[in-house]
Amino acid sequence: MAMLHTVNKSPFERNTLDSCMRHALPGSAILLIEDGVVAATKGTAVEGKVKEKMGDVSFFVLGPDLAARGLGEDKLIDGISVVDYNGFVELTTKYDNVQSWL
Amino acid sequence: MAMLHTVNKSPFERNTLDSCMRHALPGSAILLIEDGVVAATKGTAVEGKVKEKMGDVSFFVLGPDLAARGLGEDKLIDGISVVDYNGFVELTTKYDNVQSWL
Amino acid sequence: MKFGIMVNEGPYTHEASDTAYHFTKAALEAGHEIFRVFFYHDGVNNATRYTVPPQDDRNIQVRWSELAEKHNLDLVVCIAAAQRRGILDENEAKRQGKDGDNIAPGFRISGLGQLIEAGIQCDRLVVFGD
Amino acid sequence: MKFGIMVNEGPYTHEASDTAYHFTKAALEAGHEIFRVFFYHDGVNNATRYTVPPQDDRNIQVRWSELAEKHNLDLVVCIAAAQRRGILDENEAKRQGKDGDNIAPGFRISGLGQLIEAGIQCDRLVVFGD
Amino acid sequence: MSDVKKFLYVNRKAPYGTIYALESLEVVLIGAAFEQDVALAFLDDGVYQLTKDQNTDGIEMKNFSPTYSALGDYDIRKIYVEKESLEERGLTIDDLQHLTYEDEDDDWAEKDSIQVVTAKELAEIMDQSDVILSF
Amino acid sequence: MSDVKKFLYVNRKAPYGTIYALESLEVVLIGAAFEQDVALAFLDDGVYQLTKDQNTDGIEMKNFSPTYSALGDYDIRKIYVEKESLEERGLTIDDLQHLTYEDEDDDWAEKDSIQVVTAKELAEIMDQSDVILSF
Repeated sequence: MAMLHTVNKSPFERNTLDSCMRHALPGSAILLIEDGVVAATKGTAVEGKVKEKMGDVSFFVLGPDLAARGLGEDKLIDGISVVDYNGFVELTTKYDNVQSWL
Repeated sequence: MAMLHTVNKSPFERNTLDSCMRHALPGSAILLIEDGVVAATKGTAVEGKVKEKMGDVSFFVLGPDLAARGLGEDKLIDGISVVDYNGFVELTTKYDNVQSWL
Repeated sequence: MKFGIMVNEGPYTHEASDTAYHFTKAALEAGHEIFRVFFYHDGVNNATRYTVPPQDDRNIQVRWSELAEKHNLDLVVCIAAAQRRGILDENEAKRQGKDGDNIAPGFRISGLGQLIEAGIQCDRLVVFGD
Repeated sequence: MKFGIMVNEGPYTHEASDTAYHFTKAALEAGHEIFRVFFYHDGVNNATRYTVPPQDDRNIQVRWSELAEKHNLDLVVCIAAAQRRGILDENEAKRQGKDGDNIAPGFRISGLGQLIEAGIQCDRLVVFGD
Repeated sequence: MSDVKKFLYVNRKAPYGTIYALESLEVVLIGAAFEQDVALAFLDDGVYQLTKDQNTDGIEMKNFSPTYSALGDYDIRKIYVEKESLEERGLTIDDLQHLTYEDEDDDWAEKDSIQVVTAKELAEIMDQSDVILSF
Repeated sequence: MSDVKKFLYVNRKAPYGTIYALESLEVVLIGAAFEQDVALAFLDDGVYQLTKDQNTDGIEMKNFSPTYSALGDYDIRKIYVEKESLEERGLTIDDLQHLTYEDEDDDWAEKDSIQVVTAKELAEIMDQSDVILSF
């Protein structure tokens, strides 16, 4: 199976993204939503970890949450795809299952 | 002035204790309460950081919260003092001010 | 596809209820079925009709109630979680000897079995929380 | 000493209200004055009389109401935060056109100025939250 | 869809500081009546939920830790605890409650419910689950 | 006790994901009427509260970021942003709103409200405050 993981917390505040990345198998995907979107930006202290995991796992980020936080798409790490709520729904159907990292 | 800092979150889940320790001046105190009490135990991945800060800052832990989580006082890092709610009140009067790290 | 939605946080304080709402709406627009929206933990607080948000902000409860009416959604509030947090319907108010109730239109109070059933019946159970 | 207490989270979900209660009780027992307890953010949810916690658990609302009665405490619920979360007294219910209210005995609804005043008047303002 | 689904309850939070652990357990107990394939995972601060000797007298909350030892009676046999999470917290299996079930296929022998698994093993378990409830 | 107390509002959380940032701002605005000595600190994820170009149309929440630029009119002149927090997040002062106030003691000259401070400097500011409200 291939899982869609969602992460809604900032990697600077919580261990959620770390724990998710430790358990996301190759071929799965991680969708960053809500405060979690900040992990998708360039030049941060977690950029290296995210890029390393991108070899195995696809990263997506929820556009409306990015825009709310004033983070333009020009600030994104290359290779992370932006989706809207329709895209979020599509991802849940495309992958075999969904796991919310709360 | 000498500040009493309170930390109520686990250092494994959040950055609260890290941020508190980065801002606690020598002579101040850190009181671990609620889920924060786990930082007072021995053999953890954060023990080193806590011990290092203990050179500058006094550490206290709320006993009722420790007991609730099944963490006996034998598990505590040496030099961390256990207080009850009366002791918590006393600390807030003994130090010049209180800062809650939320 | 058949979706179950779980909402674990209250309105305004956490974005969870907002994200769940936008997801649910998008799923309906894409032609999917929403089998049930289950409100648990502080999520039950989405179901009070007593909220009065600022006029220049969204009304989270009304939005859910309207979506439920439009699409005949099943909005279920967990009874055990609701009791701890003061969400009552008329029956519960009577049963508990309370002098009023506060549940909003389109929500119903029921048991945790409704969540498990959603897990069994749905192709995807998507959880929104803190 | 004169203490102000601020409670920022709702009952049961977070330990904040419990810790604030035990702290307040201990301060009173030690002879200190509690100038005011101010409920903000989800903390306003401590003030609903509609809760029905399990019989083998503590009743957080009743505990605050009883402590207030015994020590003549001033329990203030922030009006703006209360409106967002559905906590109403009789006046507010009338003003907002709501058909009932849910505030518990010993709590009163007022503005944020009451928090600032506590900060100014008290020797210590102790904040409990998430 | 098969008749029985694999339910996985993922517990990542410490008890008492927040209500998630208690209300997760309430779902597990209700869910046990539905005859699904149920497993519980404890990782990150969730491992603190299973510690021995919890005493909540001081904080005056209900001590719900004895309920974990009743899970065997509800035929819940698969309780996974993550090795890395224990180690990070300076805990060993001996710090946790000893949870057991009686195996009807083995003359009702008492067997351990808890299995300590690595993050890698837990990832596979998550991957094989049909319904994941996160608390 | 002096007539005027030093109030410090400590903001450590990102906006929109939780309500703390918005409700903190509501306290600041009310508190401004009390003629105390007010300062705001933004550290950790709190620095995201001040980013430019926030657009909440997609999430349909109220965009409260324009309110920060009104703080000068409320005579709030001390806005401290932590350097280390910006750096950890790959942000610079140019990613933040330009907040100003008019200095009545200097012929109403427009001056910057935001001061970028180190963690060490912020620790001193915290230490010198009389009332610390954390959000």
